[in-house]
Amino acid sequence: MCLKFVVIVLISFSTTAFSSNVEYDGWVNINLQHSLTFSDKPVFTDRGNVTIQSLRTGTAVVQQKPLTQSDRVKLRDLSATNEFYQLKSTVTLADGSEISFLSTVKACMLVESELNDILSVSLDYSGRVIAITLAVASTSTCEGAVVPIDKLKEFSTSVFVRHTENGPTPDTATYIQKLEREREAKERGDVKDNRSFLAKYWMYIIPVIILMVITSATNPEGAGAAR
Amino acid sequence: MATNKLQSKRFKWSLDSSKCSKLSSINESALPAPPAYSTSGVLSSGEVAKKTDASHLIMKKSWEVALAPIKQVPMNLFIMYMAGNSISIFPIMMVGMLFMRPIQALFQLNGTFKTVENSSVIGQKIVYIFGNLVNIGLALYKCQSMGLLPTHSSDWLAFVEPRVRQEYIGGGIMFS
Amino acid sequence: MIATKNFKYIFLIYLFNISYCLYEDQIGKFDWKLNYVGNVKFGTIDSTKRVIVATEENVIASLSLKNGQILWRQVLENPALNQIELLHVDKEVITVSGGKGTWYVRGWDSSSGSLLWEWSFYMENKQRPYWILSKGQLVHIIPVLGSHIEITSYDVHNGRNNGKTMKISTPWVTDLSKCQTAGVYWTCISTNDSSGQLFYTDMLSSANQVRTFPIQSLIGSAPGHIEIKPLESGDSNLFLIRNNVARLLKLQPEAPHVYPYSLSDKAVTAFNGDQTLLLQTIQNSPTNKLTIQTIELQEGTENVFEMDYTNEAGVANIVSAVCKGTACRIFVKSNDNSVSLLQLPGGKVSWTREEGLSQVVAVEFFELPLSELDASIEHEFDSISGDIFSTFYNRIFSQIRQLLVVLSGQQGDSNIGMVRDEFGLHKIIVVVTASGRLYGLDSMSGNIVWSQYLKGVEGFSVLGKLSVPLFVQRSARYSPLMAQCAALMKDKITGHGVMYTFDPITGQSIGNIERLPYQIEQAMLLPYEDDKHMKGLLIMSDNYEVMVYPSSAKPVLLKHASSIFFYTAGSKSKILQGYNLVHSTTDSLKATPTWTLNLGPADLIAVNVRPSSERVHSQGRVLADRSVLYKYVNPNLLAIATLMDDPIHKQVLSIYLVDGVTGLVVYSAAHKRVGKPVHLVHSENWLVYSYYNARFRRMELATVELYEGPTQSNSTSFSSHAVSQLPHPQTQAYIFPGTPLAMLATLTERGITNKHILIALSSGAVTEVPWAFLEPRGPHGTMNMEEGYIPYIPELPIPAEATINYNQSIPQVRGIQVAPARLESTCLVLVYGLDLFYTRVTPSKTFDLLKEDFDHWLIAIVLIGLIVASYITKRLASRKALKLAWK
Amino acid sequence: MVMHKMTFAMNKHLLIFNLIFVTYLKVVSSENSIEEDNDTQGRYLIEGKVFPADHPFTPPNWQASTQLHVNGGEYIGFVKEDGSFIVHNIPSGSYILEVLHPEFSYEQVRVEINSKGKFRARKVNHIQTSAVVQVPYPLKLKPLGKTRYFQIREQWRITDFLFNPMILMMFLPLLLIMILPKMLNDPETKREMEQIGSLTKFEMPEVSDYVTNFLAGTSQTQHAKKNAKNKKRQ
Repeated sequence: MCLKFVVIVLISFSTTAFSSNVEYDGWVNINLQHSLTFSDKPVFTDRGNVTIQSLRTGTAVVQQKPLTQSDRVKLRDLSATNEFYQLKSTVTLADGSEISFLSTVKACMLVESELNDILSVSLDYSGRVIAITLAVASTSTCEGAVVPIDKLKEFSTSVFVRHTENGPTPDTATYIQKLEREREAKERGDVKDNRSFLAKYWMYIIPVIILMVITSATNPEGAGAAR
Repeated sequence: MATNKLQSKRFKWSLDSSKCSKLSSINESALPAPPAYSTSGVLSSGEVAKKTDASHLIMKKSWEVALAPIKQVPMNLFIMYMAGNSISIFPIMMVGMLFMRPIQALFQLNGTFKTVENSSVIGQKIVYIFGNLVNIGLALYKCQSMGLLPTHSSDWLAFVEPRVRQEYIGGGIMFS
Repeated sequence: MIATKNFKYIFLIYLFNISYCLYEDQIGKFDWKLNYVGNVKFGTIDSTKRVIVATEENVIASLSLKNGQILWRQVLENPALNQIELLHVDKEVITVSGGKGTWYVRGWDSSSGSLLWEWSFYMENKQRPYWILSKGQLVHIIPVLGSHIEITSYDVHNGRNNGKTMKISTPWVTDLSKCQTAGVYWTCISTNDSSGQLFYTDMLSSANQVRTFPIQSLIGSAPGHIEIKPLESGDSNLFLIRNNVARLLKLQPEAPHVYPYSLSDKAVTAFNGDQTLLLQTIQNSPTNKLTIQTIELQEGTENVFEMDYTNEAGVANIVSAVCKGTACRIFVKSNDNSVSLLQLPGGKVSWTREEGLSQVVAVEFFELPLSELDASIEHEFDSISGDIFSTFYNRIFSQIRQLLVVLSGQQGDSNIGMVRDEFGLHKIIVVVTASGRLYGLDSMSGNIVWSQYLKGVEGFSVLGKLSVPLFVQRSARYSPLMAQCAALMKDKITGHGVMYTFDPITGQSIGNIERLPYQIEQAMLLPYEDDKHMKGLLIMSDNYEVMVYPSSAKPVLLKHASSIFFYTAGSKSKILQGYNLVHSTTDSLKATPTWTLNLGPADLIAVNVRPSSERVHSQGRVLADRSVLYKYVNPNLLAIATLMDDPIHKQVLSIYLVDGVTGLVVYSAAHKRVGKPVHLVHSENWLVYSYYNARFRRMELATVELYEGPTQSNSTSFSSHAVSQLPHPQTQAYIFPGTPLAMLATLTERGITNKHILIALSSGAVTEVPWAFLEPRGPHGTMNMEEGYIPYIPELPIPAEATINYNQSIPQVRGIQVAPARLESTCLVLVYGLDLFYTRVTPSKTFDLLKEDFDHWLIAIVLIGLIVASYITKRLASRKALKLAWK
Repeated sequence: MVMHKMTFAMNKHLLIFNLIFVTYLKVVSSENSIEEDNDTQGRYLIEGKVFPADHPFTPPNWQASTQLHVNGGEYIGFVKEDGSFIVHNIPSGSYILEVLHPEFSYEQVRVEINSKGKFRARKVNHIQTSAVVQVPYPLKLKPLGKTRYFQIREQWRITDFLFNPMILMMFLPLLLIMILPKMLNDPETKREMEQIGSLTKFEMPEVSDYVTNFLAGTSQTQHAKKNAKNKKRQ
């Protein structure tokens, strides 16, 4: 069930990722840190690194450490109390500057998906990262499925680079063409129709005839009754 | 109505002739026809005379009744064609008629065959029911082509409840 | 070209079918308009007929002295960049307006308001000049600190320059706050105390003599802060103000003449024959009646009049006055920007104009409570006594009362006044103005039901616009409990938050004005009610602390803490931040950051969420093959617009749709080479935005619609956390041949009715564009025509029939507010700008109401006729049958 | 759509109107030194003349209620007594000029000012921005017609009622029922009708007959056999 949806997500994410033709390219390094204890002052520990080698194509290399046993327990506890799992991603740009983004998912969803998560890297029109969001593909928040702790070992993260597409523009070209075509059709349509009356209106005449025949056939004694 | 009248007339006429069947069989060739006796009438009367059994006539009647719905099919088809697929008062009325008639007929099944109760009419009844079902089928087809049957997901769209939101959000641009 | 016309013709037929328009006999039937001139800046009583005013809204108008009605009004350029700097009323009305180096000098006909002449000039020097008008010469003065003043005079009628620019050496001009023009004199004081000197020079004389007098010698020495101020209506008169006591100086070529009266600096002069009268307000406490003092300038006879005028806002100043014998007419302006005409000696108020309503900041519609009768019926069901007889008695009794009301011809209603009507069309409109006065307007008539002045507060400045958030904490539905509304503002001086809670029906304040000890960052109305049906107000302070008002809502908040999310968008920091409240405890509420979105160098232009009361009736869209495309209706979706300067594309507009709970960017698009004005409308599963396309030099509207696809991932509940699938956006853009000033989508009770976009145009029209016109056709629409689908035309028409305010143009529209009526077809609209315009719109026509031109008589006559005819024919037929039987 | 019709009518009026009206006079008052100075700084003015609606429709004091908006109110012009206007202080560029009057609608005009101060006015065409239909400059703006804000209320007419398809459907058959029997009373038409009837009358094989015969055939033989048996017993 869940897997199926992941596939859908993959498709939908990827189509948006590669559909736009962008005029920039570059690489981005994202350092991921997560907090497995939910408090109002979260302590972030290292989770891994994501390097997007080309923003244009969105190819990314994901390096993530497997979770330690204690981390797994922490994550499971987090899930059991229906708390949030927080991710802090620090982007190192090509010029060395750093921007950090925060993202939160429900821990139980992460656990139920067996650490299958999606990292959505949103870019603005010039290719600057504006948001990094962690998401888990699921149709509902938490189903309450029990996941064995052994399955909470490796993150399998899919990274999607999401470009800002070009906004729509009024489609004047096709409209002008349409007008042109209509004008031409009108010019052509002015040629006189020389067909005969029957040829033109046969489709109206035939039903009338059929109607007459049928009424007389179904009521053959009509004339007799009048007698 | 007219046919019934005619039949009853004929019935009478045939009864009369049956009374003197012996006579006619003897004198058929020998005697000239009485005045005001038409040959065609004699022929038919002769035909009827052959099947003198009243039950046969009842059978024929019952079969006529049984086949009436099937006979309606071409007419119904024509009405359907003429009514068109647009949804307006007259096509709807026609569709209503298409439905009502066979359904009413089915309900009055026993009443229809009461006149011929003395003989077994199971075959006729089956044919009659079949004919009416065909008519209902036609009406359904008409509904389908008019788009009146809720067979698409869009037909149930109005009953889809808005989803319950699980989170609420508030806020806006900072005031300072 | 003919083809286009034909096409438009077809299109208009479409429009006739889709869009609703008015009938001529419906003018004023359910709309009203209040006309205003704005916050009065200058005013002059001209003759006995009118007062000419110039206002902060860059409007010049003439008001009738008799009743205060607008005789004519001319709206000049955008008031944000242009201001009227000089108003001179003579035979004609002369205005100098403009700003940023562009100046317009115009002469108006004082009786008709038409333009007589105009000229303009443009200066590189962006410094704000001083203007004086004397003897047909318009003098334009630019002081250069410490050196000289540049004086250029023009013929006021045609701008011809008389001679050259004059330079008067004035090394004593050191600080422009110490300098003024008084008549033809340029005057300064050297220091702000009694030891200083008074300089003045006649700017028009060729002598260029500078006179210098020590202040001490004029008004004596005493400690205190000294200022100078010109007398508004006087020619060469100047006030020397020390400790709020002003002395009048008449500047003369030789030496100034000092009048021996202690005045307020707000005194004005009025000419009474050859005498000059000084008028000032002397007692101006908010509760007491206003007292006006008149002093005859030459003789010094003083008179004090008590006026029949009270205004808790206090009178700011006398704008203008005119006297004839003992009778005076005084035009005063109050702190709440209302203007009144007072009469002396009677002390009566001729009329008052609530000009504060020309600066509406926030609007909210409120449902009225049930009438007493209806309420009593409702209450029948409240008490379940179980006694059949008493309930029966109650029922019969209330029914009889109801009957009596009906029989007495609805008199009951007019007596009770503000009660809910059957269709929920009668509401109260709460309006907050920039001056700090709140008004309750009757939606049926536009009459002011109540008003309340809040002292020392102002609205927040959000993206350069004043904003006062209004929160409906409790509606009038819960009858014995009062309705409650909260307005958030800030203190004018400290900038700390101010919360004012009041009953929107009566305008009575609930508790005192709460002055909060911190600045307000953002606020949110909690979606959950407490046991008294009160919704709590959550406020985030500038140091990210969270408070809830009233405190009774705190347990409710804690109970639902995991489902309440909060976000802030910093217009300066350019960071959007999401918070949750799960860490809140009974002791302290905590907002914990959950997501961030960094806009970088781009400027935030707008953040828009769907109206919280909006309901989406249809969950999908039916395609041509009768399958369904399900809508992505995310109630937590934020629409964000940013504009960024770009070296190649000039300006780039970016539109983001962001989930407010998770911070996930659902959709993003960029438009290159476009610019302001940008307006967003976010409703259901779509977004409409307008922008100026600099490349093709035209306004465009773009729409985005989000669809989930042919299946619904979760049909029962919606959670932002459960992202099974990103929505599929469909987009389309249109050319819009107008300039939108404000846009909003209509709102109806259950969301069954079609949606229209209301667009206020710069031309003063407010037009309706059906959403069906804007809906992206996408890959589905262009190929197969769905039923009721409108073919795509790149240029949207703006037909006159779609103008909801017909010929009642509304200039300088600032916003539109809508509210649903209880009647599903109807949406109530208030358009506010310089004027207020209220109407109803019915996007799908009044499908739930009998047409008002429904012919009851015809149908009754036909019915009766048919019954009579059937009886007669019955009789005739029986007679005929009888006759036949006898035959 | 009625707008267009109106437009043509109004235009006709305006032609006559124009002949009577004084030809356009250039406004002199603005020709002063400052303006010339401004020209060098790249500030221009758009000038022209607005014509009111034809005589009986000319609203009183129309000059005061008419405004000119350039680029949606960025620059504003007012109309003088004679209908002429000047919009001041406009840098070079391309602008859309619209005449605002609450009662009458005017066509929008695009005015282009190049950096040398040359003016070109043309019809607004947002769709085909390259298509240029020039209009004379200084502008002469004539109303297209009275703005139609209102729908016209349908009035009840007897013809509408009678030609209503429902009424036709109900009354035509009634008429036929009433009149046809009368026609049939005439013996000659009766005979003709019968002839027509006999023409279309042809024998249809009766299915029920076949079925009865088919079934009856078998049953009859059985019957016959039974009879025979009975006879034998007898």
